[in-house]
This record gives sequence, structure tokens and C-alpha cells, in this order.
Amino acid sequence: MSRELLGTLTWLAPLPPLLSFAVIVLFTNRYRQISSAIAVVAMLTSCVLSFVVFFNAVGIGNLGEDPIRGIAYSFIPTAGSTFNIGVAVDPLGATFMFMVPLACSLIFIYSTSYMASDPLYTRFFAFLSLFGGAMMGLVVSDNLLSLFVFWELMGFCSYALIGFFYRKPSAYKAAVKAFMTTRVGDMLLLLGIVYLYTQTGTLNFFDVLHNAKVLETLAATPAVLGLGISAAGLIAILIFGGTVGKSAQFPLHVWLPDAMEGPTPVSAMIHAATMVSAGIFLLLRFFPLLQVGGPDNTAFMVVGLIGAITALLGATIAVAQYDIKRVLAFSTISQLGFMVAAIGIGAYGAAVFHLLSHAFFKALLFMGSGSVIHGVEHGHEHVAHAHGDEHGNAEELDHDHGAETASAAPAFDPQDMRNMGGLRKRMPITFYTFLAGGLALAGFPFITAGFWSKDEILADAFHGLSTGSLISTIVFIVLAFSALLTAFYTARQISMTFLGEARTEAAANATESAPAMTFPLIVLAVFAIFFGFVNVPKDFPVLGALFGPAAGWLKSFISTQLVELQAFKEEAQVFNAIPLLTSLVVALGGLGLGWLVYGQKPLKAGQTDPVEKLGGLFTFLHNRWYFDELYRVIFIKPLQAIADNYSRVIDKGVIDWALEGLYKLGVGIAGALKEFDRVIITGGSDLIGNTVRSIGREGRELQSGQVQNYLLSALIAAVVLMVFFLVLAQ
Amino acid sequence: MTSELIVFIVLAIISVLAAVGLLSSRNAVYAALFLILNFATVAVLYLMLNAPFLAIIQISVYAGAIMVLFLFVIMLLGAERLNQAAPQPGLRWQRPLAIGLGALLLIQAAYVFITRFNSTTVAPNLIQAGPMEIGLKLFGPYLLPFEVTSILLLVAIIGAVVLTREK
Amino acid sequence: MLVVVLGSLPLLAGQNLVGFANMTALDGYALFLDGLFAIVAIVIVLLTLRYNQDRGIMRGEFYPLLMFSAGGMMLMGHAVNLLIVFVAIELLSIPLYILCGLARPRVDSEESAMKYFLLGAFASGFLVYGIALIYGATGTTQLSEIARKISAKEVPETLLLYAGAALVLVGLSFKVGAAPFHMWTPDVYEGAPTTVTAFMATATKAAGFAALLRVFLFGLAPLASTWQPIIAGLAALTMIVGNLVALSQTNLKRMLAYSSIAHAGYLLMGVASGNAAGTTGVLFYLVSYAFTTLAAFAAMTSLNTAAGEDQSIEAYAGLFRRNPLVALVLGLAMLSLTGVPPTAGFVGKYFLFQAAIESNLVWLAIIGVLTSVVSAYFYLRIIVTMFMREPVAEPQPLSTANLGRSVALAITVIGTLVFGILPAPLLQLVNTAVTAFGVTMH
Amino acid sequence: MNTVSPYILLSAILFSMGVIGFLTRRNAIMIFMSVELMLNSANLAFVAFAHQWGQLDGQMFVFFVMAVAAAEVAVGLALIVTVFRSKKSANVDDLHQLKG
Repeated sequence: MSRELLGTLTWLAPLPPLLSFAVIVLFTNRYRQISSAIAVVAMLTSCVLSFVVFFNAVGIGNLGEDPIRGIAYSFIPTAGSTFNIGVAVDPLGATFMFMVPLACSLIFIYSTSYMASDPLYTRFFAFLSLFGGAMMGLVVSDNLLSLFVFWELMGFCSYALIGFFYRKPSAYKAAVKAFMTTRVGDMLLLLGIVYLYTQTGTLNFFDVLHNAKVLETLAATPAVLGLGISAAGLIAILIFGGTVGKSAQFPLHVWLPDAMEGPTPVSAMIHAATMVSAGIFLLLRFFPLLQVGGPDNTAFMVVGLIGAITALLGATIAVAQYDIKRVLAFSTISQLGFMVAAIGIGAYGAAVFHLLSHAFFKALLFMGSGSVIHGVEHGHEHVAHAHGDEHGNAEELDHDHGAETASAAPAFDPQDMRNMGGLRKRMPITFYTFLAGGLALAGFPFITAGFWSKDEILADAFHGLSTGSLISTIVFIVLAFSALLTAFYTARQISMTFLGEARTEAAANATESAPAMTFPLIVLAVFAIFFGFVNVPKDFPVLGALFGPAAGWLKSFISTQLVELQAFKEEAQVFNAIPLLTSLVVALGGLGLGWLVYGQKPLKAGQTDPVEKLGGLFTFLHNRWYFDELYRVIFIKPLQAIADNYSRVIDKGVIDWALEGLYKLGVGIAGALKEFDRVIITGGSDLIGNTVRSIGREGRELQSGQVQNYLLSALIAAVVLMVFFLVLAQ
Repeated sequence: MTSELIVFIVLAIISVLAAVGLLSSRNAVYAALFLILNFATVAVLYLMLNAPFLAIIQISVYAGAIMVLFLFVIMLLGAERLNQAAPQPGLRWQRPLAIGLGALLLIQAAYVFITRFNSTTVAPNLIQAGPMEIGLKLFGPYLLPFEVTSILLLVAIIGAVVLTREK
Repeated sequence: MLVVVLGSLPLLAGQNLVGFANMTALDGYALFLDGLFAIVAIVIVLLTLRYNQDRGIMRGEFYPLLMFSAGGMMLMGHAVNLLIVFVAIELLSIPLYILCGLARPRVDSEESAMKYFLLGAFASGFLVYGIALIYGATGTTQLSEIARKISAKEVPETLLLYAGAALVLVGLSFKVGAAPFHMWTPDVYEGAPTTVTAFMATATKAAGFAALLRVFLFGLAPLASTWQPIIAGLAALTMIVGNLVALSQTNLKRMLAYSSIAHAGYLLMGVASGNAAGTTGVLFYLVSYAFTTLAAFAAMTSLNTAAGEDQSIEAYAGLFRRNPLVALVLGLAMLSLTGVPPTAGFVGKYFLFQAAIESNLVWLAIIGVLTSVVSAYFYLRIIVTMFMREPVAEPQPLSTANLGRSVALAITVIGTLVFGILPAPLLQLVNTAVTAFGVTMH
Repeated sequence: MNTVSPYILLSAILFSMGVIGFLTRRNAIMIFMSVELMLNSANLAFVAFAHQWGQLDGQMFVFFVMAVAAAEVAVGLALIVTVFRSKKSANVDDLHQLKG
């Protein structure tokens, strides 16, 4: 197929879902079946188009240097340069064009059954289509600006979908939290975009990232603000800020666990196919900017460290969760940390590989958990006939102590793993597919995709370690430990959910889900097992030879993408047994440990979870290291306080404000002094406190909220302004 | 000390005193009369600054027409007694502060002007600023602002009518 | 009549004339602003037709006063002489004082008018005195002459000049609602009839910036090194104050007033950067901001009930269920104000940040970015309230659809979206305007 | 005198007094008179500068300031009358419904 035709197809690929959004919103929003059919068909069309592009792209030898380009149109003709928006497919984009539409299509199909009884069925599909379309658009964008547009569009969709059960207060809180948290990252990204543009005059990926000259200039330019790093480094770090937000890296990871307040297919979209992958995708795109600084440069260090911290953080928290989806959410955070850490040590190919395999098995796990929840809910309904809860509309018991849950006191939580058990017999398809996904997540050796991709990261980290790279050493150790935890909590989850005897009536009466839900599970299970074989290392004992020329295909395909830079040359790696052994030990060890604790003697109803024996550590982990509480104290409260106080200040006039500040300061000092008095001198007087307080009270009487108060403050400003002008004039 | 300077000082003192009177009088009518006095002295200053036509306008339009309007409204509303007995609680703070700030502003201005004392001189040639010259300017280069101002006055008329008309 | 003005603009495009004794200029910049003011005024008229009927403001004077004010704004765009700047400011302000009070005998309307008037008069005092000082220093009120004399070092008394510049800046800051000269804004906006508020929030602000650009980037351009840090400081303060205070507002109109202050801060950032990119940013942002804000106000006016307008944010709970179309429009406006692509607000912010970074005001851009993160919170709160909450009260009968209002809604929504997705044509216009403006700076 | 500086100084004094009056008086009419004082002092500055530069332009400006002031007075007094009618007071402190 000619390149022009492929370019056109690339243009067309993101359009069907976007169009289906428009069509559903404008025309068919009253017809449930038609709407969902349109959405599914649109996504499948997009999938087919993408596959055509993908399989053709695979055949093009020099795709890395010469990507497929679509016709560009002029977006912002600025004075100096024109700003073109176009599409392009390079090896990185091509692999995403395989994974994204495939995963999306399966999620869409799954949703038709999962959401079947929801009253806002059509709205759900509209937003889901927009979400998928935006992700497709992001993947094919050839420049940072249109990428950012789709990026924000996705942010908005995630907001709308996480808050889909808007009657549930926790859902819209989660939606706002997701939007606000990711927006912090978005703004850093925007700064990065603007800075990149001022430095290079273009935002086109290929003009910047495939151009060694531009890259080296950027690396040689010192960054603004005298940070002591190069412009390339600063831009990379700012753009990484976007990734931190979108891909839920520490310290902006707090939104992702709450995001599972949305319907389960949305969680699958966010955790696998779209949102979080977009963040990693962006970072992968800008890998050359990181690379140009040489190994172990500041930007690499930042990325690697954040990734490692996140991997560990997510894995530890996941151990102490009861909610089936929440375990998966933290495991996503942890696995994203793996990918980011991989990028941080320069393991580009390994990161892509892990991202893709993770997308498949995590989508599988989420949809599997959705199937479980669905089944348990049905069981619950079966038991308590009268109850007609909406799907997923269950309150959470474990973290929301608000009044809203109190009203529905003995609410049954179909997502709590303590309410499950023994589902293996009730839901066989779900069990076996979930098992496949779980083993892939745990990195069960040789037969799962997760093993190969995780092993690849560890191997690269070990390679860096052996060359004395600091960050690689950290990453290797942290990731190995996290992988151990991962295997452990996976075993815990599978055991608690599927093995043993049912711990509640609901679980005992659970039923297998409909074919529309199990079909995608089966497809994804196949990928979760076999996808790993696309990238078996060439020099791997026995298997490497078995695959012959196909071994290490993904890595060699994807690496043509990168420009050869003086500063960074990846040497050919030799096979080393240590990382392989590490992978084997952590995966099998974690699974074995989990099996010992949970599998052998499954939990009985009412029995406490063995992890709770960890005591304080458990509480700490169960409460997610108290990050939410910390953020509330550090950011949200002060901001709210400033805002509230400021409006009071306006009311009173500026002088009063100053006096009140003085008063507060005085009270604060007085308080400190009083403490000092009490402890040291015992007794003493409150003279100072009283004096300042009375001054403040005097000031309060100013309260008038009058025009003249406004003007008084304006006059102060005018006087100050004059002083400035006159001083600066000298 | 030239005679001009003496006259200036006398007039300046009168105008400042008139302004003080404006600020401190408890009766709005007196305040308005003080303002008229101020305007009148400024009109004399205009004369000294070679602006005879403006001096006339100052007296007839400003001190005459505009201030009469003020007095008219004061009388109409019966608001001449200024209720200073019940100041708002904030007034205690606000007044000294406002005066202080005003003084600061003045000091800044004074600083600017005093640094220029004697540094600049008046242009040697006295310009003609009679009605004819003003008129020629007004309907020559200043035609546009003149027309705009007339629209402005029209707006003011409409506004006054709209705002005060009872339904 | 406005349509005629708008129609005649293309005919005049490409002209670069100076007329009326060099007091006014007919250039791309002025024409661009003329177009903006004409469109805003048209939208306002379309909205007002129904609004006044709903609110019982039966006064034919509304329209001529609006036209006079719009005329003053256009004059402001053309002004290249400080005298015209002054006269234009008065011509645009005085009708607005009256318009604010038109909803009388409602007390808040009268209060709004009175406050606006007092503040406006005070600001004019500063402006006139400032102009007097500049005249004293340079001997002319012609902006080009001022610029020439300063560059040629023919101004011996620079202190006088600086003091004058400071006072003029104070006067104009009042008009654009920059902190700390912003305090009148929320009170006046809240009390005035909503369509007048919309007009003030968009057109008056644009006119104020038109004057700021002409005076500072043209007339006082040689003094840039002095005013640049000061305006940058004002911009930072304005962004911080506007966004933070908006957080705790419970009245939508008041929140929009604080948001307009915050946006004045972003615009000041463009002025402070003092380069062509900044001018481009300001002009583009003025347009995008105008469309977005008009969309928000247009949506607000659609919700008048027979009982009056309830401006509290609470009243918007569950609006999406009651009136999905209006909720969507308002939601779009909020997104654009937040600066979420692909809306016009995003493109505008992008240019302004870029301009700031280009003139090494990185700290200012960072403040802008941080405050816009904060701003997302209160804009989003509106969306949450509309889409995700149950209606608090019984659904009230909404005033029925109206052709003029529908057209106005359509114009603003299309503007907000089109300039966000396809900014190129508008940008072309802006560039023409900026070229004509002839930014004579570094 | 061969400098206009004393005149300018006087105008600055009057301007400051106008500002002070604006901020300290509570009666809208008095506030308004203070504005007139401010404008008047600006006029004085204009005339003085016109004298210094030997130009007519400064005087022209004064002419327009006066005309604008007249328009402002008409509207302002009308507003005062309106407010007085509904509030029975010309005190600006009574204007405090809108705040926050």
C-alpha cells in the first residue's frame, strides 16, 4: 500500500469514535441499542483501519527514520514559522495503533453487557467513544500541540466517566480529584511545551526529536532560571511532569485509586488502554530529549527515581487492600512505576514492551474483576430479592466514613474480597482468564507476557548496574523487591477471590457473566499469555534460538525510532543469568509465599486477613501511606483558608486585613509564648497576647465594605506604584 | 521677590485655605461656596498664566453653571446638614490614614517638582490665547474631540433624564 | 447600525491612515478592535432584547446608550493621542454608569451604578493628572511625538514623565480591573443588569487594554525597562488575587467578576512582555475571552425566571437535567475559561505564556500556570454543580426560547469552539493588526 | 517668575487635598466636589505647562476636561438624586449591599 494511502488511513483512524460521540450526543441519545451499536462499530472500524496501518508499517524497513506522514494542515501561522498539524506513524506509534484500538474494542464490547441496565447507557457510550477517539488522536499526532489537545480531551473524558455515577458523592469527588491532580501535571507539560517552542520554534516531534543537531543544541543550552541543567533536561523534566500526572506517578498518584469509582470498563480504559498509557507514551516520545544528556543525567535520575519510588509505593499499598479493584489500581501504579523506572535507566525498548503487555493483562484483570463484581452482585440480588441496586452503585465501606454511607448501614460491598471466596467453581471462565492475567502480572516464568517484559527491564537495569550506573542500581534493587510484592499480592488476590469456600451467601450464589463479557476476557487472556513471545531476547538460552529471527523483534522494530547520538550509545547486551534468576526468584517466591499464606488454608468467613497481623504497618499501608490526608493538610486546606479569608478581607478593607494578620501573628506568638510560659516559667502573663489581640479587635471595627475602603487600598497601591516608578527611573 | 510671586503666594494661600474649608465644613452649602472660591482663585491664576479665555470659562462654566447645579441638588435633597455625628466605626482609622496617604502622594509630587525648580524656563514667546485662537483650534485640529464631547453631553442629558424620571 | 459597521470593516482593511490632526489612526489594530466591539455589542443587543423584557427594564434608552459606549470603545481603538484616550474613556464610561443603574428602582442596581461612578470619577482624576504631567514633561499629547522625544532624549524632566506614567497606569488599571485597583469590579458586576455586566466584562476590558497597549507599548515604549517590571508585578498580583478570591464565591456573577479580574491578570502578562508576541497574545486573548465570557453570560440570562434571576451557584444544581443546552453552553464556557483545549481559551493562554517566556518573564508565566491550576477548581465546581448534582428546588419554568438569544448563544459558542480548533484565520487578522500597530520595541 | 514650578506645586497640593477629601468625606455630594477639586488641579497643571511650553494645546485639553466634567456632574448628580430617593441618604456608607 502506498505511503499516501497509509497516511490518509492514519488520519481516518481516530475519526470513527469521535464521530460516534457526536452522533450519539446529537441524534441517537434516546435509543440505547442503536447508540451502543454505533459506538462499538465505530471503534471496530477504527481498529481495522489501525491494523491495516500497523501491519503495513511493520513491513516498512526504515519506518524509524521515515515515518508514515499524513497531510498536515496549518493550525497557527505565527510570524516566524507555520504551525502544522498532521499525523504520523513511527514504530512507537505503530505499536500503540495495535494495542489501543484492540483493547478499546474489547472494552466496548464488554461494556454493552456490563452497563446494560444503566439508565445513562447512551451517555456512557458517548463519552467512552470520545475517550477512545482522543487516545487514538493522541497516538497519531505528529506534534506536541495536537497531542496536548487530545491529552486534555482525555482528561475531560476521564473526569466525566469517573464521575459517571454522579449521585454517589464519592464518585464526583473522585472525578474532581482526578481532574485537578492530573491538571497539575498538565500545566507543567504546558510550560514544557511553551519552553520547547521558544527554544526550537517548532513542536513537531520529528523536527525536534529526529534531528540530532537540534537535540544537541538543546543539550548545550543552559536552562532558564539558572537551574544548572540543560534546556533539554528542563524540557524533559517539565514534560515528565505531564506524565507524572497522567500516569499517576508519585507524588501525583493519588487520583488513580479513586478513579475506580467509575464503572469498571472505564477503569479498564483508564488503567490499560488510554489515560495512563498516554503519559508513558509521551515520555517515550520524548526519550531522545532525556537521552541527549547522556546516561545518568539529571533528567534520567529524576525519572528513574520517581519510577522506582512509585513502583515500591504501589506494590506495598496493594498488599493491604480489600477492594478487588483497589488492589488492581495500586498494582497499576506500581507497574507504571516499573515502566517509568525503565525509561529512567534508558531501557526504552523494555519500557515499551512492558507497557504493551501490561495493557493487555491489566485490561484483562480489570474486566475480570468487573465480571466478578457483576457475578457477586447477581448473587447478592439473588439472595436479597427485594434489593435493586444499580450496578457499581455500591458504597465503599473501607475508606469513606462520611454520613452518606451511614444511612445505608449494613450495605453489602460486592467489591470487597472478604465477601468472596470459592468463585472458581461458580465462574470458571472468569477464573481461568483472571488467573492468566494474574500470573502475567506476577511474572510467572516463561509462559506469561508479564514475565518477559519484566525480565527485560530487570536485565537492562542489571546491565546498567554492572556498568556502574547509580540509578540502575537503585532501580534494579527496588524493582526486584516490588516484583516480589507484586507476585505476593496477586496470589493473595486470586486466593481470596476464587479459592476456598464462599464466605458470603452472595458469593455462593454468584453466576458466570454473559458471553459479551467473557469473550473479551478470553481474547485478552490469549494476549496476556502469548504476547511476550514477540520479544524473547535473542540470546536467551534455548528459547532465543527457538524463535530464531523472530526473537527480540519488538525491540529491534521500536529502536529504529531513536537517532544515533554521540552521548548515548547502547551497547549490545550479553545475556546474563543473574537478572533472569532474580526474576524467577521474585516471581515464584512471591507467588509461593502468597500460596502458603492464602492458598493452602483459604480464609474462612469472618477470619481476619493474615496481613492484618502486621499491625501498624498494615494500617499505614491500608491507608495508602496517608497521602490523601497529607495533601489535604498541605494544599487544600491552606488554599481554601486563603480564599475564605480573602473574601472576608475584601469585606473589611485592606487595613483590616493587615491588622488581622498582625492579630493572628500576635495570637500565634502569644500562643507560643504561653506554651513557653506554661512549660518553662509556669504562670507569667498574657500581656503581649492581649495587647495584640486588642489592636486586632480595634482593627476589626473598621469593617465597612465601602467604596472608600476600596479606594484607600487603591491609593496605597498608587503611592507605592509612584515610588516604584520614581525609584526605577533613577 | 517679584510682584507676580507675591500675588501668586496670596492666591495660593487663599485657594489652599478654600480647599481646607471644603474638606472640613459641616454644611454642604458652605463646602460648595468654598469650592467656588477655590475655582475663582484658580481662574485668576489662569489669567496670570496667559489663559484669559479659560479664566472666563472657569468662572462662567465651572464656578457658575456647574456649582449652581451642585447647590441646586443640595437644596433639592435638603442634604446640606452633613451628618457627621454618627461616623462609621471605621472612620477613626480611615481618616488619618487617608490624610497620611494624601500627604505621601503630595510628598512624591513635591519631590518631582522641587527637583525641577528653576531648571526649566517658560517659553520666551507669549502665545495668544484669546477666544479667536481657541476657536480656530477647536474647529480645526480639535474638531473630532469637540464632536465627541458634544455626544458626551448628549449622553449626560439622556442619562440625567433616564435616571431621575419617575415611572 | 452595528452590522453596517462590521460590514464596512473589510472595505477599510489594509488602510493605514492617520486622521483628524493626527489624533486618530485608521489601522489594522483599530479595525480589529472595531470588529470585536461591534460583535460584542451585537451579541449584547440580541441578549438584551429578551432580558429587559424579562426583568421589566422597559427603557428604549438602553440601546442608544449602549451604542454610545461602543462608539467610545471604538474611538479608543483608534486613539493615538492622549486627549482622545481621555475623551474616549469618558465616552465609554459615562453611558455605562447610566446603564448600570437602569434596573432601578432595584437597590443593588443603583448601588452598582453609584459605586462604578465614584470609582470611575476617581480614576479619571488620576488619568487626567497623569496626562497633565506627561504633557508637562514632553510638551505634547501625541503618542508618536512622545515616543520620538523620549527616544531622542529631548525630555529633560524624566521624573515628571515617570510620575505621569505612573498616574496614567493607575487610571487605566482601574478601567481594566487590575489588582489592587479591582475592588469595585465584583460589586458593580453583581448589581448591574446581567447584559450590561457582560458588556463591561468583555468590551470595557478590551477597550482598557487597547488603551494600555497604545499608551505603553507605543507612546511610552522607550521607557519599557521601567514599566515592564511594574506591570509584571501588577499582572502577578491580579492573577493571584482574582483566582484565589474566586475560589470562595457563592454567587456565579460575582465569581465571573473575579474570574474577569484573573483574566485581566493574564492579559497584563501579555502587556508586560512588551513584545509583538505579547500584543498578539493580548489581542487574541481579548477575542477568545470575549466570546467565552459572553457565552457564560448569555447562558446566565437564559435562566431568568419570572421571579427574577437567582445568581447563586446553588441554583445551578442539576441544571443539565432541567435545561441541557444551556448547561452545555455554560459548561463549555467554563472549560474555555479554564483554558482546556480545544477551546479558544487555551489558544489564547498559550500565546500569552509564550510571550511571557520570550521576554524572560518566566516567573510570571509560572505564576500564571499555577493560578490557572487553581482556577480549574472553581470553574469545575460549576460544571460539577450543573451536571452531577440533583436539582435543589422544584424545576422552575424557564423563560422560553427566544430567537435573539438563540442567535447570541450560537455566535458565542461557535466563536469559542472555532477559534479553539481553527485559530489560524483569527490569528492572521491579529497578525495584521499587530503589524499595523507597529510595535516599536525590542 | 520665569518658571511655572510654583503653580505645579500648588496644583499637586490641591490634587492631594481632593484625594483626601474623596476618601474622608461620607456624603456623596462632598465626595463628588472633591473629584471636581482633583480635576480642577489637573487643569491648573495643564495651563501652567501650556504656559511653559508656549503652546495652546494644554489649554485645549483644559477645555475638554471642563466639558467632560460637566457631563460627569450631570450624570453623577442624577445618580445621587436617585439613590437619595430610595435610601433617603446621600451617605456612601449606606451603599454596602454588594460585598464579598
